[in-house]
Amino acid sequence: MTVGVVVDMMLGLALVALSLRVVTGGSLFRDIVLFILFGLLVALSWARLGAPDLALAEAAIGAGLTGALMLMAYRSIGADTEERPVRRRPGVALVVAVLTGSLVAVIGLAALGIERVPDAAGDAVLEALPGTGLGNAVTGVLLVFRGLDTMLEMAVLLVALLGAWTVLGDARPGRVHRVDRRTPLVGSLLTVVAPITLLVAVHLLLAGTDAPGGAFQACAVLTGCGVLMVLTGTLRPTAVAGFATRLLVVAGLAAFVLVGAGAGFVGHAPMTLTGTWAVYLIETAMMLSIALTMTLLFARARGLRGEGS
Amino acid sequence: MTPVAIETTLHPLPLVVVLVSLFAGLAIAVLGEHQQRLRTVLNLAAAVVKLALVLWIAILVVGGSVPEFRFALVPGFDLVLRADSVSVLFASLSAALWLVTTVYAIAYLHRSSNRARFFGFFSICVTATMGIAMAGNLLTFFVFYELLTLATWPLVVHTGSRAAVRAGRTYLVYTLGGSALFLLGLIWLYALAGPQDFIAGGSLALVDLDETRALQAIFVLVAIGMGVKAAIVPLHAWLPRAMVAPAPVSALLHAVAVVKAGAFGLVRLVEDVFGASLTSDLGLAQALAVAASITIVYGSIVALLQDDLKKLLAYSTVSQVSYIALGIAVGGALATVGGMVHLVHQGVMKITMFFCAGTFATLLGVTRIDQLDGLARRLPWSAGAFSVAALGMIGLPPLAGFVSKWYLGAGAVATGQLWVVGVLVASTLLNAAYFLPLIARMWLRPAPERWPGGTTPSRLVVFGLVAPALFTAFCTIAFGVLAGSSYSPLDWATEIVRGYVP
Amino acid sequence: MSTEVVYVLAASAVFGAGVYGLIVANHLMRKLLALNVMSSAVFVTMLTVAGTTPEGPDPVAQALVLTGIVIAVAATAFALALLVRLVQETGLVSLRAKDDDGA
Amino acid sequence: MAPDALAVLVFAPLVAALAVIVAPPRATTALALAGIALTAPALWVVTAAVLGGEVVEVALAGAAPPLGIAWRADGFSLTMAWLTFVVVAFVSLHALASFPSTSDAGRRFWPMWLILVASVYALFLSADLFNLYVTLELVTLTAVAMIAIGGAPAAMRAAMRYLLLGLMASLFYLLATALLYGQTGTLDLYQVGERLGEGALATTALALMITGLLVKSAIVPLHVWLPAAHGKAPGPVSAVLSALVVKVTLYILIRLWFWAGGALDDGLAAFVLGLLGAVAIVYGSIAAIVQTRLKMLVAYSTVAQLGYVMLLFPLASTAAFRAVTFHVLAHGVAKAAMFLAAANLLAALGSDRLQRLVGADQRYPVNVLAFALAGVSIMGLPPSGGFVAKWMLLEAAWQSQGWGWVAVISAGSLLAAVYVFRVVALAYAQPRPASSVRRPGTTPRGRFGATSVAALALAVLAIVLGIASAPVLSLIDLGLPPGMAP
Repeated sequence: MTVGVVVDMMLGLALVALSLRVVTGGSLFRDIVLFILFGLLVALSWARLGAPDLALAEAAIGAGLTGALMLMAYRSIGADTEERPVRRRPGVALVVAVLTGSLVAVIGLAALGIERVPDAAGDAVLEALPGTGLGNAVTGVLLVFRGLDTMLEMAVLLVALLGAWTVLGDARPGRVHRVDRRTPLVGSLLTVVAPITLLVAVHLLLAGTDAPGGAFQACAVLTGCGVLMVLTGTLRPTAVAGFATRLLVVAGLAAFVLVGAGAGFVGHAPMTLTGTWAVYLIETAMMLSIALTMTLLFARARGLRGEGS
Repeated sequence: MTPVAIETTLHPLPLVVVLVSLFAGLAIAVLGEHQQRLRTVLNLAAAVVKLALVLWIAILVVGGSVPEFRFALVPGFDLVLRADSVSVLFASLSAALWLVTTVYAIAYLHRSSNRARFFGFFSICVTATMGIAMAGNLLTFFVFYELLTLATWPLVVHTGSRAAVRAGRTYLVYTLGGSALFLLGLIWLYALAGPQDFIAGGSLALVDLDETRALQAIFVLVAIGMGVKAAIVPLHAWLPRAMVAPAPVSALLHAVAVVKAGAFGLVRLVEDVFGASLTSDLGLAQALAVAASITIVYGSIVALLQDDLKKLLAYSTVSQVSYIALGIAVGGALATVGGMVHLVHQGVMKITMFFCAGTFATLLGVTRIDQLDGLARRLPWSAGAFSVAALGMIGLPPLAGFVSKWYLGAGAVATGQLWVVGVLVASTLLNAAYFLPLIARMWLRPAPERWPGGTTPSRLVVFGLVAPALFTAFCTIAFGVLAGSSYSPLDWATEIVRGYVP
Repeated sequence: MSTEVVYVLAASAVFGAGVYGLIVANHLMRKLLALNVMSSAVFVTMLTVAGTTPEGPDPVAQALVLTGIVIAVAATAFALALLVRLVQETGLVSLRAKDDDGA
Repeated sequence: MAPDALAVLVFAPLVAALAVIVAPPRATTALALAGIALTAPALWVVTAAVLGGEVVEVALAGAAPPLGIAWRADGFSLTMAWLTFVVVAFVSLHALASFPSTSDAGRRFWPMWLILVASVYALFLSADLFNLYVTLELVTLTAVAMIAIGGAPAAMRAAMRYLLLGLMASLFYLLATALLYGQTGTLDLYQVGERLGEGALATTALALMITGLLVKSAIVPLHVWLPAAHGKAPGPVSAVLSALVVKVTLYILIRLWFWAGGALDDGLAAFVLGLLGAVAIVYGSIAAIVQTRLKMLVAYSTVAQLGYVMLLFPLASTAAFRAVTFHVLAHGVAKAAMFLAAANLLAALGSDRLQRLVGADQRYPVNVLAFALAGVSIMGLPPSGGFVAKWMLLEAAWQSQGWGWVAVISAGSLLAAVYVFRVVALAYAQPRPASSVRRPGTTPRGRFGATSVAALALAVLAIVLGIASAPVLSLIDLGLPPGMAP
């Protein structure tokens, strides 16, 4: 048993302990924080499993963004809604849970023991990747081979936003609890952080074509920046989605549709990316769309406007 | 005799004759409540056109051809509309009586609400009846049989009163329950013998099946489905309750459509699916004869106990319709002719009585038997028509009812089933026991000072109420007196039975 | 015992915990936490059982997980928006509240 | 040409959705209708090709499975696609009036509506397990958001319950997808079927997946979310939820079982699924009978009608497949009509309490007629699509000597008659003069507007399906599962 495996086992135990705590614990606020911690540990697991792309995404989106959304919602519904943590006969649920868990364990382990079939999709991807002009196999899958999934995923994001706008009703945009910007540290932090995040985002985007990174991570960084600006009041929620906002939130999906459907018109199979320009177009549009969508979802707003404007 | 598949000719006429009233019904529904004049024109025009088309078909059939229209409803199963001589018998009865009933209904409902809905469903009801008449196999029969249920329900609940809605519920419980069994029997039959069209002498006689139990079960299932509408005891309970419906609906239910459709279905089942000899071999004919006899006697006895006129007529129907089933169950040429011809004879007699009962209620508010005293002085024509029909029901020669009973009795004697004669005699005595007092009250008792109620509508409306009854009463006499001439109902029935019984 | 085995076992337990939480939790937000815990477990399982290529974990599985993570956060964001509105309207943070048949 | 037409099915509504979001509200109607209408010729082209004996297929981005995803249309998926088009077209007609594009609700409704349409088409064309997951999430999220569109607390509570159970179900499905990918190295459903083989692993993975799908299809006892969700949603949304959204998961289930479910080829699992269906038929019908609200009654009727689909698994014959596919079609059209009619009556009467329906026929005859005609199909009475489906299903059950199934099917339609006629009888009943219900004549008669036309047209179609079943069945025959011959 190597040191690595010992680390894995500790990590695994921590994951299990944290997850149990998160779903049954007594204080919702603390458990949301623990959930964020859980997400960060999952990110570590990704790294241990040799998937740094996923580690980045998990840390930024799975843990960071989800956690931030949870905390925002927690704040909105008020701390006075403290709960009875469990209800009904937990015994039955426990049986269901143990059964499901063991089932997953048994078949998971069985699946691990299986010889990889020679022509698994993953191997086919590695074989076909040089033909795409992309250096990163994961990006290749996301944008080329399974571009349809990614396009529909953009649609899911869009629907989440439209749905959130729907349930927002005619109410005023979410009241964002703002950090006082006059606090010296926050102000200077923002002035430094904002440009840097933008640079990092662009770098990640470009790097994504052949190295870890890519649109998702870039947008996570951008979203972080947006969240910060909403929190500090640099961006204020508005009740109406302006033309620019609407255009930007559909940009990612629109770029995909344009390229994907357009390929059909020039004699390729639908969803074919006909050049590197298409990759950059889609990735940029996706990055902007995801970042704006996430920021809007975070602020529970239909639009954003700059401070003072 | 081995039945042989008949030569048919592809012809759209059977479909057209079915669709005429469907389109009329839809048009009436679309026109809405207030287009009264147009609705009346449409109603009458459709009825006349339909009658003309049926006559045309009759001429084709007399000429020896069998027009047929078919298309695949479900893979392997065709919807077949075919006009053979049995179809023509039933179709001409309902087409003729529909015209008469339409005239009556227009007059009867001249002040009612929801007339667009009423006449819409009224027309669809006749569509279904035509479909039943023209059905060339059991599946087609089933389709229109169900359509008939659906189209008559709104007529039963027409007034929307609590009693009407309750009667409607009873009606559905019986008919839908029966048709569920019918459907199972149908599926079973087709699983056993494959899809079959009606053939005189029995389509099942063409396939060699050694499945006595299964065939008996199928017969019982399908016969229950038919028996519900034919009001065979103990499946009859819906019929008296449905009396809350307006008089034209009762007339339609009892004489033209529902009850008759059930009886007609039994004819098809016995003669064209199982065949008389197979039905008899399976022991089913005897069972059916017993059930019909019980119904005949039971219906008459209960009718005797009624003090409401329409209830009495309802139980009388329960009794009289089973003559048809009795005739085909007894078998042999004479009895079968008696049953078939009663299909028509009972129709014209019973519809006369319902027309008159409706007229009594509308004009004088008379609904109970004890209110009939001296009615003939006030409404001589209607009372006369009623009396003719009642005497016909009793079987007084030379009226139509006598012809039916004579053939039934002679058939029973010819096949050696003398107990059936006993049933007929008992029934006739009972018929006399409950009808003669009515006639006596109307003609012999003095009129009361005041009638229970009623309205005094325009002369045209009164004419619309009285004339149809006079016409059908005339038919009652004519079908009896002229029974021996060509193309009389009796002649036609004899012709049909020649195909069934050599 | 290899790294993969450890993570499969851990993920199974976490999935079970998620199912348990989803069933027994009262607070809607805790149900959402449970769902997110479950989805993390699914993603870990997905990558581990997919095996590895010479160039690291199966790239298809990685891509699926990436897609899945974004879908999960989108669904969570929408669910939270719905939750906040529901709490604002009814003042209740659980679904057990009596009738769904009210006007 | 036909492969490109597949792309039109997904892209036309999707582009329309994007355009509706960006363009000003006055353009919404035209854009939405164009997006939906364009799918009709595309469907026509694909259908012509399929009837000509082709299987229309396109490997997206030129990457065939297992490398990428393919869109594929056979008779089965096309039948579902046609159902989608018909229901969506008429429900859109209703929505033009009930969600006018310039209203607040309309601005929220139309983009999601179009995305829902695109995702349902995408789902029916796809046979990639993960892609199906994504489309399922898309369908669920749009459905949930549209349930909540009215903003009533009861609707939002129903939406929340649906969302939570839907997400849980998706995770079961996704977990199974992960395991199947680990085992077979492919996500293509057909290839999974070839490579999976038998064994405990395959069985449990498929069982997980089926559980997830059953939750989303609201098969008893996993139906708890459906009645409120379908009963409280706005009319057009209820219609499409019952007609389409619960069917998409059943579609996946049938594909999975008959095209890739070799591992499940034992009688017990099939019997259990059939049993669930039988329980659903009886329980759902009885629950519908005791409802006091019209839309809840219709929703429970959906619970019951979905049960018939489950009978396919134990019967597993060509006849049963035809019957069930036709049932899905007939029920979809009829139930959409029923929900639209119910929604119209609710809007007109101000409440959908059944007692309020007394005398409704005099004021709203078109909607009562639409409800009744749709009811004829739901009860399985001739001449209607429901009858043809019931006939074929009874025949299939009889052939396999499944007397129990025969009894359930028969009982189901009698129970359906109870709840359908209960409604119609109330509508036909005469209000008592003393009651507070306004007398006919004092209120305007039911408008013969777009909402009523949409309901009636769908109801008439449900009847016509029973007479014109032959062409539909010949299309279904071109999508029979492997091993079944016409």
